[in-house]
Amino acid sequence: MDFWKDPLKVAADWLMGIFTGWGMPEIAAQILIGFLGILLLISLLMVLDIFLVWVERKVVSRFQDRIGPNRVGPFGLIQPFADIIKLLIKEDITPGGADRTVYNLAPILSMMSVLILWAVVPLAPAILGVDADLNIGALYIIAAGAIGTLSIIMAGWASNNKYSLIGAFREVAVMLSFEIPMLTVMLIPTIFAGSMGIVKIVNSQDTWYFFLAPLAALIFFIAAIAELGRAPFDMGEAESELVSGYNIEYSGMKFGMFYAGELLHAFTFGGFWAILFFGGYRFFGLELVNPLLAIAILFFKAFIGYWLIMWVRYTLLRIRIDHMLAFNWKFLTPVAFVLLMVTALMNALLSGLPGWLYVSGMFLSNVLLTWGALEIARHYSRGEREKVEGKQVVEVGH
Amino acid sequence: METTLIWLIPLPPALAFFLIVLFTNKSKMLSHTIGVGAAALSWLGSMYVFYKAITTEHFSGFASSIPWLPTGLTPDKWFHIGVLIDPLGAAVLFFVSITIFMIFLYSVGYQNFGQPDGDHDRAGLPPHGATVEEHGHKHVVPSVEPMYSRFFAFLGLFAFGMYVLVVSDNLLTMFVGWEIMGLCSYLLIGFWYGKPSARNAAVKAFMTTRIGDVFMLLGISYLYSVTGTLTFREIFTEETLHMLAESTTFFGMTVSGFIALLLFIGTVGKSAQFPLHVWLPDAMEGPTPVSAMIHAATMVSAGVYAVIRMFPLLTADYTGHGLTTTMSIVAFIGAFTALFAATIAVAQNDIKRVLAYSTISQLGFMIAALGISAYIAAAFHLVTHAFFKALLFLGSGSVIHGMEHGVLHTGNHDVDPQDMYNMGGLRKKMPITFWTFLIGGFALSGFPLITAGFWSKDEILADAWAHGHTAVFWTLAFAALLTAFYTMRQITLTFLGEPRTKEAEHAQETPWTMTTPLVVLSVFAVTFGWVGIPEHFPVLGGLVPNWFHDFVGHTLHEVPEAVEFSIVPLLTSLGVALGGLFFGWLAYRNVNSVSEDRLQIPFLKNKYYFDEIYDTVFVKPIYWFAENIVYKLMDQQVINGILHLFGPATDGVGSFIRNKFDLPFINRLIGDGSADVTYWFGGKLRAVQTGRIQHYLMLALVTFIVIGVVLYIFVLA
Amino acid sequence: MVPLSWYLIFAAALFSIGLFGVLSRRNAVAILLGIELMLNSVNINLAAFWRYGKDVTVMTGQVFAIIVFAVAAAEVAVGLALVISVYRRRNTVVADEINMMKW
Amino acid sequence: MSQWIYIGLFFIVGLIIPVGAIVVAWILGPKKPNPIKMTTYECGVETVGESWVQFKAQYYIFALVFLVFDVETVFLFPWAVKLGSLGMFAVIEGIIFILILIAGLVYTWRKGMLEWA
Amino acid sequence: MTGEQITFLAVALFTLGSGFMVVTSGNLVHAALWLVSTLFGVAVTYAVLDASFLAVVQVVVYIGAIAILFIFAVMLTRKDMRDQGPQMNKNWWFGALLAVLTFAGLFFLLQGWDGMSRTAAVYPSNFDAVSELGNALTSPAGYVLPFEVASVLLVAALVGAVYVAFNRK
Repeated sequence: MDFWKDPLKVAADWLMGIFTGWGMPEIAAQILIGFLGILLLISLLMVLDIFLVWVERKVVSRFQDRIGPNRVGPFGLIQPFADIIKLLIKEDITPGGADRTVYNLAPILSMMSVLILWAVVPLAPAILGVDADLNIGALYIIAAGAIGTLSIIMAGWASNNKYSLIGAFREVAVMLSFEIPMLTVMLIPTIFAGSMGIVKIVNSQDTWYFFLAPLAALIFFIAAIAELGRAPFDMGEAESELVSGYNIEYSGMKFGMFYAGELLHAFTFGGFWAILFFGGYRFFGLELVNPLLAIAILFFKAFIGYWLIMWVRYTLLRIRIDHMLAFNWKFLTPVAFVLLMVTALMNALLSGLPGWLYVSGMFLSNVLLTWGALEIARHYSRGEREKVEGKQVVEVGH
Repeated sequence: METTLIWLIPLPPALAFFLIVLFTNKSKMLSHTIGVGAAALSWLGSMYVFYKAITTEHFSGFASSIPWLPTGLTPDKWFHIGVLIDPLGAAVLFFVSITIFMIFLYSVGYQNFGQPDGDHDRAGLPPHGATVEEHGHKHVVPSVEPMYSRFFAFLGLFAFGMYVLVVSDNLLTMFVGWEIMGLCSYLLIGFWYGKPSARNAAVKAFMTTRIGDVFMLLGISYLYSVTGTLTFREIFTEETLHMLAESTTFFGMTVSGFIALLLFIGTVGKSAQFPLHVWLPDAMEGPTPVSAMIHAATMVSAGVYAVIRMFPLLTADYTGHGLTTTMSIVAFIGAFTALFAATIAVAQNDIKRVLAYSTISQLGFMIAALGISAYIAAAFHLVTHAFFKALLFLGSGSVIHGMEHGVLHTGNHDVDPQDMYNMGGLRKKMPITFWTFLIGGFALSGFPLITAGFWSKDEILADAWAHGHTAVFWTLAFAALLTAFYTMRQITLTFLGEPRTKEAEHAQETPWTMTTPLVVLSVFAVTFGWVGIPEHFPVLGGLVPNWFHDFVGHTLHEVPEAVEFSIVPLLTSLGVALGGLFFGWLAYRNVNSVSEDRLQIPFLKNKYYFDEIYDTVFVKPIYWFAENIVYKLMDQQVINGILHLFGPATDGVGSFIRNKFDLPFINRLIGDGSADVTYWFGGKLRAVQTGRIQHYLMLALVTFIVIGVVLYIFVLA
Repeated sequence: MVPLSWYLIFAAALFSIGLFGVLSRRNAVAILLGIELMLNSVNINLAAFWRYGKDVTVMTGQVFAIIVFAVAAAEVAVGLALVISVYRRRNTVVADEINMMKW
Repeated sequence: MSQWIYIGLFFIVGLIIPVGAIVVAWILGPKKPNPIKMTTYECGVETVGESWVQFKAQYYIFALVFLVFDVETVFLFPWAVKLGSLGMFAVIEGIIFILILIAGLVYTWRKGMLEWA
Repeated sequence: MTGEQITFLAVALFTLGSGFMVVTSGNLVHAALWLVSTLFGVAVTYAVLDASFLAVVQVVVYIGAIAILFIFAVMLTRKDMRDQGPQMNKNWWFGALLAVLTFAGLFFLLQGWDGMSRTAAVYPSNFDAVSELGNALTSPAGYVLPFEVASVLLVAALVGAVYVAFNRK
C-alpha cells in the first residue's frame, strides 16, 4: 500500500493494527480512530483559521491601500499567533447583569456550529468525511447554521446590553431571512444530483452546476454573505452605530471564538460554494492522482470563494437593514422560487437531450430569468425613486 | 357517463356559492348570472340523468362509489361514499332540479333586479322602495334588495345541499346535505336579520329542526354500529333487513323499527310534523316566496324523501297484516298532522301562512301513506305536491309583490300586503298569477280527473281503504275536505270579488322572470298527475299506463302490486274535493272583512296555542338556566375550577337534598320545579365555567381518565 | 438492541412532562412550549413505529411525522400570534387573566 | 447509524476545542474584576434605564414569515431528490406547491408586513 | 448493555431532563433554551432511529425557526428582562397529578400491548430513505394530497397569524 497514494488510509490501518493489538474491540478502535482523525482535521482547521486572520488583515489593508501587518515575522506572518497569545492571556470580563451560563455558552456554540460543518465536507475521493452515506448533507449545512443563529441570539440576550441585543436581533433577522433563498437554491443542485448527499452532488458534477444554474450560484453567494453577517450585510455589528453588535460585551478568548468562527465560517462557505456549484475537489481528473492534491484543489476553490467574499466585503458599503430585508423578501426570495420552478421544469423538459443542448438550455433559461428579474426590479425601483424625488430624466450613457 | 355526471350535478351551485361569496359579491349582475347559470347546469345534468333513467329498460339505478375513510372494519376496511340514482332518486331529482332552477329564476325578479337602490334601505331589512324622478313628478318604485348577491350565494349553497341529499347513496352524505340545508334555511329565514321576528324565526327553525336531527344522527350511528355500513344498497339487502328485523332492542321494538323511528323523528323535525311543526309557519319571515318555497317544495320534502328512502327499513318487520309499532306511530303522526294543520289553515289570514299550514298537512298525507306502507302513493304525492305547492307559493309571492306595488303607490305602509283581507279582485289586475294560482289551488284540493293532486291524493286514500286502515282513511278524507275548503277560501278572498283596499286596486302584474316559473310549474301541476293513473280506474284507467307505479316500483326489491280498485275512496275524494271547493266559495264569496269571517276561532287562529305551550314548557326554563349561570358568574369570585368543583358539588348535593325535604312538596308541585332544577344545575355548573383554558383542559382530562378507567373496568376487563 | 417499548415509554414521559407544562404554567407562551413537547413526543412515536414496523420501506410513519412538523409550525405561528395580540390588547400573557370567555 | 456516530464525534470535538481554548484563556488570564469593568459597555456613557430595549415587532414578523417558508422549503427537499425519476407529474405538483408559497408571500407583501417601520 | 442502548438511555435522560427544565424553569428565555436542548435530544433520538431526514429537519425547523420564534415572542411579550411573580398557577399540583396519572395510564396500556418488546428489523443497506420519502410524498399513490394540503395549511397559518397579531388597521 503506497503511502503517498492515500496517506490517511494507511495511517488509519496502522492505528487499527496497533489498537486491536492492544486488545481493543474492533468497533471501539474504529470510533477512536475516527475521533483522532476528526481531532486532527479540526486542529488543522484551527491553524488554518489563525492563518486566515493574517490573510484577512493583509487583504483588507491592500484593499484599503495600506500595508497591513508587516512587523512580526516575514510579512507579519507571526502576527496572528501574537494575537492568539494576547487573547489567551487577556482577562475576560463578564458584565454585571449578564446571564452567566448562556453568556459563556454562546461563543462555544458559535464556534461549534462552524466546526461541525466540516463533517459533511468531502475532502477528496478517498476521504469523504462522514458523508459517504449521509444522504441529507445539504440540509445538514442549514441545520448547523441554525445552531449558529441560536448562539448569536443567546450572546445578544445574555450580555444584557442594549447594543448587543439590537445587534443580535438584526443579525438573526438577516440570517433567518436570507436562509430562505439559500435553502431554495440548495434545492437546485439537489435536483440535478438527485440526492442531498454532498458527495453525490460532487460526483455528479461532470459539468459544474455553475454552468447549469449560474443564477443559483449567485443567489447562494449573496445569501451566504448575509448568513455570515459580513459587509455589506453586517448590520449585526454595524460598528458606527452598534460598536460591534452582539459580541460587544465579549472579550478575550470568547470574543476570539466569535471572530475566528466568523472567519472560518466565511472560508467554509467559500468551500460549500465551490462544492455545490464548482465541482468540489474535482478538477479534470486531477483529483484522482492523489488525495492530498484533491484536498489542495478543494481548498484552492474555497479560497477563491473566500477571497470573493472579502472583495465584496471591503468594496461595498453597508446596506441599511430595511433595504437589506426588502431586498431579500421582495427580490431574492421570489427570484429564487421562480428559478426553482424554472429549473424543475427545464430539467424535466430537457432531460434526454444531448448534454450540450441540456447545459445551454439551462444556462440560457437562467440568463433570461436573471435579465427579466433585473428588468422588473429596475422598473420597480425607478417607480419608487420617482415617487420620492419626482420624475427623473436619465440620459443615456450615465 | 351517467355516474360521472351524477357526481358532478351538485357541484355547480357549490362553486357558485364560493364564487359569489369570495369574488363577485360586489356585482349583482354577475352574481345572479353565476347563480342562475349554475342552477341551469345542474338542471340540465339532472334532466339528462332522468332521461337516461326513464329510457333504460327495467331501470334499477345508476350507482358509483369511492372508498373514502379507512375504518377498522373487516372485510372491507373502507367507508365508501358514492352516488346513487334509482327510480325514486330519479323522480325526486326531476322535480328538485326543476323547482330549484325555477327559484333561482324567480328570485331575480322577486329581489327587484334592475330597480334603483332604495332611499333608506339597509342591509338586513327588506327594501322599502325608491323614489324616482320621471318627467316631472316623482313616484315610488320597488328598490333592489341590498344583499342581492348574498341571497344568491345562500340559494346556491342550499341547492348544493339538496342535490347532495338526493344523489347520495348513503346516510352519511345524505345527512351532510340535510344539515347544509338546515343551515341554509336558517340563513334564509333570517335573511332580513334586521327584523327581530326574522331573527327569532330563524333561531326557532334551527333549534326545532336540530331536535329532530339529533335523533336522526343517533339513528344513523346506531344503524352503523349494527350493520357496519350506511350505504342504502348494502342495508336493504334481504339478510341485513332480516337480521335487523329479527333482533329486538329497547322497549321490545325490533332494531329495524327502532332505527326507523329515530330516523323518522329527524323527518318530523325537517318536514314539520306534529310535535315539531311550529317552526314552519314562522319560516315565512324569510324573503317571501323563495325561502318559503324552499320550506315548501324542496327542503321539507327532503324529510319525506328520507322516510321513503328508509321505507325498506321501516317495513322490514312488517308482515302485511297489523302495522308494526313504528309504522302505526308514523301513520298516526302523519294522519293527525294532516288533519290538525288543515284545521289551523282554515283560520289563517296571511296568504303565506295558509300555504305553510297546508304544506304541513300535505306532508302529513305522505307520512301517513308511508305509515300504511303505501310506498308509491307517498312518492307520487311527494312529486305532485312539490309541483303544485311550489306553484302556489310562487303565486302567493307574486301576489304579495303585486300588492307591494300597490302599497308603494299609495305609500300607506301599515297595510299588510300579505293579509288576504286586504286583497280581493286581483284576478283582473294580475291575470297570469290568477290562472296559475287557480290551477295550483285546484291541484292542491284535488280537483277531479284533471289535476295532479287528485290522482296522488286519491291513490293514498285508495291505499288506505284497500288495506283497511279506516281510521287513517277517514281522517285523511276529512283533512282533504278541509284542504279544498281553505284553498277555495284563499282563492276567493284573494282573487275573486272586488278589491277591498286601494292597494289591491293598484296592484299590478309581476315581471316575466316571476310569471314564467308560474306557467312552467302550472303545466307540471296538471300533467304530472297523468303518469300515475291506476290501471283499474274506470274509463281513464289503462288509457295511459300507470308509468309512475312501474318506474318507481323498481326501487324496491319486488314491485308492490297496485291496489284493488274500489268505489268508496273514489267517491270520497270526488266528494271532498268538489264539496270543499264549493263550500269554500259559498262561505266566502261575499265576505268583506275579518269580522264577517265566522271561522276566526281564537283557538284555531292561535294554532292551538302551541307556541305558547312550548314557550312555557321549554323556553322559559332555559332562560332561567342561562340567567342563573350568567348572574352567578357575575358576582362569582376567582374560582379554582376543579378544586372548587369537588367541594361545592358534594355540598350542593347535600343542600339539594335538604331543600327537597325542607320545602313542602305541594309548594314544589305547583311552583316551577323545572326552574329550580335548572337553577341548581346552574349554581353547580358555574364552578366549571371559569373561562380559563387550563381549567377546561383539566376538566376534559379528568373526564377522559375517568371514562377510560370505567371503560377499562367494565368493558375491556 | 433497543426494544420498541423504550421509545414508547420515553415518548409517553415526554408527553406527560409537556402536559404538565400545559396544565400548570401561568405564562401563555410557556403553555405553548409545553404543547411543543407533546407534539415532539408524538413524533418520536411515529418515527419509532416506522423503524420498528414490519417493513422499513413503508414511509408512512415518517410522512406522518413530517406533516406533524408542518402542523406544529402552523400551531406555533398562530398560537404565538394570538398570545401577542392578547398581549397588545390586555397587556398580559398570564393565562389566568385571559378569562373573559365565560359566557 | 454509523455516519451519525462520526457526526456525534464531530459535535464532541467541536465542543471540546472552543471549551478548551476558553478554559485555557481563563486559566492564563488575570482575574481582577472591579465594578467599573463589570458595567455594561455603552461607549463609556453611563447606562441609562433598564438595559432592556423595546423589542421591535418587525423582527417577530420576519421570524414568523421565515418559519413558514422554512418548513415549506424543507418539504421540498424530498421532492427535489425524487424529481428526476418522477417526471412531469411531480414537477407540476412541486410547482403548485411553490405557487401556494408565493401566494403567501404576496399576501404578506400586500399587507405591508414586509415593510420596515 | 450494548452501546446503542447506552446511547439511547443517555439521550433519553438528557431530553427528559431538559424537558423538565422547560416546564419548570422560572426564566422564560431559559425555558425556551431548554426547549432547544430538548428538541436537540429528540433530533438525536431520530438519528438513533436511522431517520436521518427527520433528525435534520428537526434541527432546521424546530431549533432554527420555532425556538427562535419562541424567544422572540418571549421578548415581545415582556416588560423587562426578568420574570416576576410565580410561574406556576395555583393548582399546579393538580396538573402534576394529572400528568402523572396520564403517564401511568399510558404506561399501563402500553405494557398490555404485545408488540412492546418488538425489536427493529435490520436496516437495509443501500436503502435511501430520503428518496423513498420523496416517492411517498409525491407519487399519486402516496401522500400527494397531504403534501399539498400542508402547504395550504402553512400559508393559511401565515395569513392568519399575520392578520391576528399585526393588522395595521
